[in-house]
Amino acid sequence: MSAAAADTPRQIVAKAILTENSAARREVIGTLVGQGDESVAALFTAWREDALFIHSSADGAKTPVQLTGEKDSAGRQNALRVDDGQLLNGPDGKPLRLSASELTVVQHDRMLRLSMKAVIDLLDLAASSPAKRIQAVQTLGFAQDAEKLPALINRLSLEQDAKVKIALREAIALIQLKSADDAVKLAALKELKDLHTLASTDFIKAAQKEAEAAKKPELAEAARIALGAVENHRTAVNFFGTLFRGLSAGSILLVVALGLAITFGLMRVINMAHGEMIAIGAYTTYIVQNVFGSGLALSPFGLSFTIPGMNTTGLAYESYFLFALPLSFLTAAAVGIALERTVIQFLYRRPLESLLATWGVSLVLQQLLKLIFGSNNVQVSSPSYLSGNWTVFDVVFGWNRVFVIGFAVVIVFGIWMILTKTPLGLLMRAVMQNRGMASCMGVRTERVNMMTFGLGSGLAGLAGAFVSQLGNVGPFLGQNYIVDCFMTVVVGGVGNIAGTVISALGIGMADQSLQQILGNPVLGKICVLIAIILFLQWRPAGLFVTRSRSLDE
Amino acid sequence: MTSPLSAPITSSKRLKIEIGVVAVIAIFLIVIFPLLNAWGMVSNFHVSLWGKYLCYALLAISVDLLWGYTGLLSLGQALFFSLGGYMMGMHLMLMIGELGKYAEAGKNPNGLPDFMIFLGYTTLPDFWKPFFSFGFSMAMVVLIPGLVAYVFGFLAFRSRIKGVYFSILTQALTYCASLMFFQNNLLMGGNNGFTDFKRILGHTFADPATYRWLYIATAITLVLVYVGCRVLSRTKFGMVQQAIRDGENRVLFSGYAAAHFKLFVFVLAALIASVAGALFVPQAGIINPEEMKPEKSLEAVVWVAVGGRATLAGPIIGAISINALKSWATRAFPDSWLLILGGLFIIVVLFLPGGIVSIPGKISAFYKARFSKKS
Amino acid sequence: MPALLQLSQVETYIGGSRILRGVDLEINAGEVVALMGRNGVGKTTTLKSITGMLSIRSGSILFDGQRLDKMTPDARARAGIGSVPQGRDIFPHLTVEENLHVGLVVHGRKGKEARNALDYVYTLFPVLKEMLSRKGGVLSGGQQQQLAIGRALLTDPKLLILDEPTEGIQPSIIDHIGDTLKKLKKEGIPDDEVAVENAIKTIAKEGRLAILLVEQYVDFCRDVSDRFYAMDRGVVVISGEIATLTDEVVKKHLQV
Amino acid sequence: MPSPILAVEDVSKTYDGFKAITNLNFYLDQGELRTVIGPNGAGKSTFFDLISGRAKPNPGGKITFGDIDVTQRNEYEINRIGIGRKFQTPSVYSEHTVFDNLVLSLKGPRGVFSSLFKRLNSGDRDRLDDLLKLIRLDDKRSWKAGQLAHGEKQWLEIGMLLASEPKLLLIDEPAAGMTDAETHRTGELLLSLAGKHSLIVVEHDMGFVRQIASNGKVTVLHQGSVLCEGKFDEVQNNQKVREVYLGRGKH
Amino acid sequence: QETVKVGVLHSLSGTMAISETSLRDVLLFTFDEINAKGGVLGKKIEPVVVDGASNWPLFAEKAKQLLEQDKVAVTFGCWTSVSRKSVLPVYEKNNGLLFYPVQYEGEEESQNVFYTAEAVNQQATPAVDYLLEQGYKKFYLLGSDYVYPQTTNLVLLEYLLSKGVPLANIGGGLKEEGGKVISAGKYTPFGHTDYQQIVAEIKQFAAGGGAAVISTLNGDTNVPFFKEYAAAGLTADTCPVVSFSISEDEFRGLPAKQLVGQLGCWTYFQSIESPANKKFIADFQAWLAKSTVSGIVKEGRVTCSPMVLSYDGVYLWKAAVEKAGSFDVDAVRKALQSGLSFDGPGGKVTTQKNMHLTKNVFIGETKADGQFKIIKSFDNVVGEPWLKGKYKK
Ligand SMILES: Nc1ncnc2c1ncn2[C@@H]1O[C@H](COP(=O)(O)OP(=O)(O)OP(=O)(O)O)[C@@H](O)[C@H]1O
Ligand SMILES: Nc1ncnc2c1ncn2[C@@H]1O[C@H](COP(=O)(O)OP(=O)(O)OP(=O)(O)O)[C@@H](O)[C@H]1O
Ligand SMILES: NC(N)=O
Ligand SMILES: [Mg+2]
Ligand SMILES: [Mg+2]
Repeated sequence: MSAAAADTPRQIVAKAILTENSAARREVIGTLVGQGDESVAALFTAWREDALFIHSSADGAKTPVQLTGEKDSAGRQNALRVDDGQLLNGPDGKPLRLSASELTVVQHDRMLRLSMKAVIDLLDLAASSPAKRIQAVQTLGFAQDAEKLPALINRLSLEQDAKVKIALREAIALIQLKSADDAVKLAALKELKDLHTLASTDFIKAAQKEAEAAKKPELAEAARIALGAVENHRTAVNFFGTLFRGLSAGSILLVVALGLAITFGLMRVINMAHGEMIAIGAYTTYIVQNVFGSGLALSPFGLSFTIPGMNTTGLAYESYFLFALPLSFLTAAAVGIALERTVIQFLYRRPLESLLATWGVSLVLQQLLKLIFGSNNVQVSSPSYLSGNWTVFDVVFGWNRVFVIGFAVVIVFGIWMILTKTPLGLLMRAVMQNRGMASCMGVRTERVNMMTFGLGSGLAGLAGAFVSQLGNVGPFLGQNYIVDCFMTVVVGGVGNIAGTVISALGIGMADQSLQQILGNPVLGKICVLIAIILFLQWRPAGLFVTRSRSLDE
Repeated sequence: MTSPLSAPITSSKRLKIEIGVVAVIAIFLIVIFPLLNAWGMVSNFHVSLWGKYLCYALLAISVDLLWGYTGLLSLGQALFFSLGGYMMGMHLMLMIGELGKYAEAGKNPNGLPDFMIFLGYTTLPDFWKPFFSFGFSMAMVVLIPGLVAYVFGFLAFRSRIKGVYFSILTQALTYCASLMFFQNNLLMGGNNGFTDFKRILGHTFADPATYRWLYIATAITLVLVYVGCRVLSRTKFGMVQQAIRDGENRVLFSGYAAAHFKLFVFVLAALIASVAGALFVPQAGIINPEEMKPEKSLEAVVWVAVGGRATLAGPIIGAISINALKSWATRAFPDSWLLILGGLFIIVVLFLPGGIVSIPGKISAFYKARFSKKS
Repeated sequence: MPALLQLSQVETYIGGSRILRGVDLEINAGEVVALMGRNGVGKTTTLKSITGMLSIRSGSILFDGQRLDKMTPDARARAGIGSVPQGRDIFPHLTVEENLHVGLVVHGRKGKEARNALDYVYTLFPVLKEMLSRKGGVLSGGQQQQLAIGRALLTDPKLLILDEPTEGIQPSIIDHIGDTLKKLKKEGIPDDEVAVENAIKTIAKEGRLAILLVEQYVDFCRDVSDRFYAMDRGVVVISGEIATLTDEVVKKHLQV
Repeated sequence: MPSPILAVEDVSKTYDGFKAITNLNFYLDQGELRTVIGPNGAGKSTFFDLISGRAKPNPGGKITFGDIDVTQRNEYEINRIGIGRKFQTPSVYSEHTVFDNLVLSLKGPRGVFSSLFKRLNSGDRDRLDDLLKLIRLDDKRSWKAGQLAHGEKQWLEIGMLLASEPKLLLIDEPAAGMTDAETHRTGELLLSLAGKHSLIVVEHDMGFVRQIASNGKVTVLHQGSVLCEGKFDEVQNNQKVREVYLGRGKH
Repeated sequence: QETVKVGVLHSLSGTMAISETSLRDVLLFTFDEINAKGGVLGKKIEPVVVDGASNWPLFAEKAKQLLEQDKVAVTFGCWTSVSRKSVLPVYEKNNGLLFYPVQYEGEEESQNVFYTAEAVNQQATPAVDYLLEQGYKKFYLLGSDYVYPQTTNLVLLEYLLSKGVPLANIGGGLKEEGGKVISAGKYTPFGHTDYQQIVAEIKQFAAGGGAAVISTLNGDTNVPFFKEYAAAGLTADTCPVVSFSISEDEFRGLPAKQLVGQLGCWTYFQSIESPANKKFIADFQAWLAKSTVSGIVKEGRVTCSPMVLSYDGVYLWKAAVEKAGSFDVDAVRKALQSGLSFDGPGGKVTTQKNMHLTKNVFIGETKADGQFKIIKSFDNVVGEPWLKGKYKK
């Protein structure tokens, strides 16, 4: 079936709306492919958003309409006819004002939306954004519809952008794979070999099968070669991808473990509440996000109260994360300092008991978080500047990951500076090595202890702000990290920041490569643990042993 | 703490008192309590509950043997507990036979454990077969965890891994094992583990008497282990053990191979934990990889600390009291009991470093101080 | 003029046992006082009571007009008490240089003053200068002892407390230390260099440095001290000008 | 000439590029009491570390005790073949009583299983009582060693060393923290051991060194190797020794 | 007035508290609602709430306590299958009755458990039918490493193959042993936080279009997964994910904006436009607002399938008790097996002889406000516990 030549795109859409059968409806929509204008795109968008309706007049005539403009008190809006874009008039000739509740929504399903997309895709072939053009081209290519070929070839001659050109060549070749002409097929396979895109894999495989079935060795061979090229490319992508993922996994490990490297590594407090400090940082981020938005209501301990919001939107809203970073640090540091004053300070001489007390603290904090925020996870959305990615040669560099890597570098450098280049750092290290002697030299050990524990806790809080961008935020969030954190610090060598850095990166890399090789995250994790056990065989006191001559260290 | 200037208390008198107290408690636990149950004065529920507590007490002793007496803070004792449990569990699974779910549904002609049917097995894998024998299974309760402990301990102590490194390593070991046991293809029941046991040594679990006998076996084991450890701590071995705790490096220069001593204790503790686990599983009715999680080991450490480290009564008291508290509070304060428990840990550590067992000493010291001031 | 440091009837308990049973002791500004006694009589305990590592049960400690016994150890140190403990207590993972800097940082000594003070310590213990970047924990016993003394001097104390400072130190350096102590006491200026001269001035603060010395080595005590106290079983049993530390006194109170 | 009981040949030890011991050669005869002196940091304690197994020499060096190559043995094996050591900083089992410290050190089998069944016999008890008297800690036998004063710990450690009856005693600064009279007593004790046992003693107290080296040899270490070796007087008058070690004083 | 004790056995602490606390809340609400109307057989319901603490032996202990000490007439509880397995012998031994409300893997049919839960054919297979109908050709199976996902995926594997999907088009990996497929799909442990690798794999899997992900990831792990998914540029348009463990309640912790258009399949959605559902939601919210139960969160609460199935369970039990005229478990079971119906918030549910429930199944698409837009429904699907091998060709 083909639409009457006289029909405008709008009319075709109206016709489609009035078609009941969903397959038939898709076919009507299909006739729009390659034609149409901006209005069609707008209509389709409205359709997807349930803003198209069918108006039935008293005489039973059905008219597709779009509701637009301000709602009045009764919820009524202007109704635009879909077929001509004019206001719908009532029997009295005056424009009708309708409310959504009186009308029937035009239904749509997934396949219909795909058909609409195909229409829009062709519109998008000339879109101004290259990304949009690529998406359009790919959709057409994957559909392997010979009818679209001219449009694509035409576009290729006009196209300036290199990436879009590649996508166009790929799409053309994919469509040509379906050609009846073996020579064309052969050329297409050659082209695909040159392009070696990941997306072409399945299509080449299908072509290979077909060729084998049809006993066409030349084609099959060409397909095999093309596939080989794709697989080579895939190996390279996986290799670099794994490198990057290892780096980012290592950076996250580093960020979450750094605080522990201070409280446990430097201070020797076996701080089981480290995970909860991370959680506190994450919840702080959550609160800040809500304050930037519409506020937050909480009902801990049966009391209800509300934190008012600022109702910002757009970039102002998304800047919440920049404020959340320092605030997470400060909140967790404050909690850490309170903890140090009330519990930890009595345990410096009993490190193993610090494990028990801090475990108690961690239970209590988990319960408190649960009481305040509920046991469900809460929703922290990533600002747009953290949620995109760069894709270079099919390797995806997520911005959040890149940000974490950069951030890890910054805080490691910062900590290193504080500890080694400032008087405070010197005092911290002195106090942690020998509290009694440090106080005999006049160091205000209580204050230094407090600040050191505060720093470690603050860093954990900062890590919390980060993991809120990557994972869930809930009262038991800390439990997911605590084992890994201790492992990282211990493998690096307790009390050695440089060791922590290397061990975090090493574990991250090992984890990602093993996952890649074994194809199983659980086995990967087991292997990493076994590797750590073996590693400690070789270096029983971690990567960097800080040797001392005393008999009982 | 005894003052160095005061005359040492005659240890033989003390010993006699101790033997008396232990004997009384042992008789109560082994004889009187089960009798009360048989007479209906103690509910079946409490028998199986106390059976579990006593298993936990055994686990706590094993932790204390390592941590309290030898200075090895193992965060992996739950692994051996679970391994023992799994060995017992394998036997119990094979004893289900025609009573299982698939068998009921007529889908299990060969009496395989249900999870195997589910994975498509029709015959029992070879390594499962010997577990039909109770004796073999009990031998495995000793052998498998013992072997794991020996190999791990050998590697760790040989390379002189100690302190927190040892702790973290044991934690990694048990975590690793739990991940492994989670895997279905290990053929150990995956995440569900073993459950739905029907009978042991011909006795059905539907009969309260079965639980009573399990309880008695546990109580006897506990008393034996207590006495054994008490004797051990008084030998020269016990002295070396504690010397290792206080100055491992120095011990070497007295000619003792610290690694051998540690290995011995580590294996011994693993065996105690394993036996505890084997006794635990029929009474609790389930064993799954969750029991190997590092948190479980940590919990056992907490029992020891709360009860009193480096004593033998401490871990027993700690394990029983915390678990009893937990049983009670999860019913009485289902929402806030962790708050209570967490708070308790903090308070004990801060104000009662010697644990519960140090309370009588504290009280008597307090009265002594008042008394001496007056005089 | 009241004494710089005054202990009256100090009693200290360790773990329930009474170690000091009423110690009386006085040190004046610019004076070197030796505290002597057999092993285990409570010398170290006395020093720890002064520095605050042990708290006293009764009695009082006055320093420069302040009640010392109510202060935390670090406040005492900042009030002007520098100490070299028995066992040295070097910060093992700090480098030698960092070990020395701790004292400077705490007492806010910077720039030229700090450099002069450091130079002085280096002249006193040349070996430290060679070892600046090595970790304190790997030094030999004697080297650590030298580091501990140097470190204490850098906290700019009014009273320096030394617990067996010569233990484990080679003879030539013991002599050197002895000479230095005497010089410090006498506000004497070493005849070597100008830099050292300035440094001495800053350290000795016009003779306000007093020294309390626990020492087994009688000759050394005789050599450097002005007065002595001898302890037995937690009390001072005899004291006086150093000249009165005769061989009989030594035999009676210091030998078994 | 009797073959030496201890032969240290061409031994070096480097820590992170720092040469603590350099091409050291050292021989000790059976029953000899040798005094080793040298400036702080000369490598005396490191020398002991190498013999007792706490540290391993750089490859190439040889340390033989009797006919056993100790560089191939670890600490406890070396102790079991008869080399006992007292450390420079007193190291005792602080949570054990004085008595138990000695029991732990008493000569006898050291294995795990033998320790399970070991009982003290009357001979052992007599020996322990004698030792307690000798180190004058008889009345503190049930004190925890950690509660002892510094000097008392020194004595206890000497007692522990004696209890284990080693063939070779390595004694690092025994007189440190002792009164002059006790130092003298220590000297006599060491002299009485010579002959039956072999001893190497490190000390800085020249009075003490004079006392114990009256009949024996003194070795001076400097920067990790032997500076000179000889009778006490020879060494004392050696110009180089005075320069690096003794100073201008009356020593 | 006389009371009847009813057990509530859920994890209020530990990892599972995230999901199970809401079930405790809705149960208490239901009891209040019933009590306000006079209770059951004239007796008020007296809830006995215990915390299973995500600890399986403790679950068994608490079950024993409920049955032997408190002598409850019925228990509503459990979420994870392993908790159900651990209490099952206790219920069988004491002839107790447990109502189990959460989608599960089947392969079980105890006379002492009533499964209001979705069976695999009331959730997973309808969802696959929908995807096939929509023209998807490739399926990536991803789940948490435990029995429900493992089983579901094994059933789905058979199902997909039976529908003509070639093995090559099923992603995530297969594990075979001795010629038997013992595992299909990719599994991550509980608490897994790093999905980079898996998402990269999916991205390649989906590069040629026509692919969908079938996810049985549990609770927590969905968050890092979906955040990674979005960061890699994958969307519902390029490769939709249908999740079986994300209900509205879990959705509260997910970055909704990044999930728009992803699919879910349950026997209830909060967005169902029926008067019964509207009333249920309003009543529940009102109850929350005035509730004084400790630890109840009042803000931002939603309703979801496990909650509604808990609610339905209580009413079905009430109906059965009333039909039997007694609280006796055998009598109540008999009544339950006789085909009782209840018009719940998700539509009519009817009990089956095999202790399962016939109910409606809905497929929904997530929206930015955290709700599902229902795009397809299947009416009166019969719950079938024994599915493994059923679709095998
Ligand atoms: N923790 C403790 N518990 C009980 N008594 C102790 C403790 N520490 C030290 N003592 C005792 O206190 C007494 C005094 O010890 P102190 O260290 O002051 O002696 P000292 O005079 O410095 O001896 P030395 O010359 O050997 O260093 C000793 O008898 C010692 O045993
Ligand atoms: N483990 C180590 N790491 C680094 N350097 C070390 C180590 N052990 C010893 N040294 C260095 O070797 C040198 C020799 O030290 P040693 O302790 O042997 O000297 P010593 O002769 O015993 O001195 P003292 O008389 O002061 O005790 C010192 O400079 C020391 O810093
Ligand atoms: N049944 C489940 N979801 O474990
Ligand atoms: Mg002293
Ligand atoms: Mg030395």
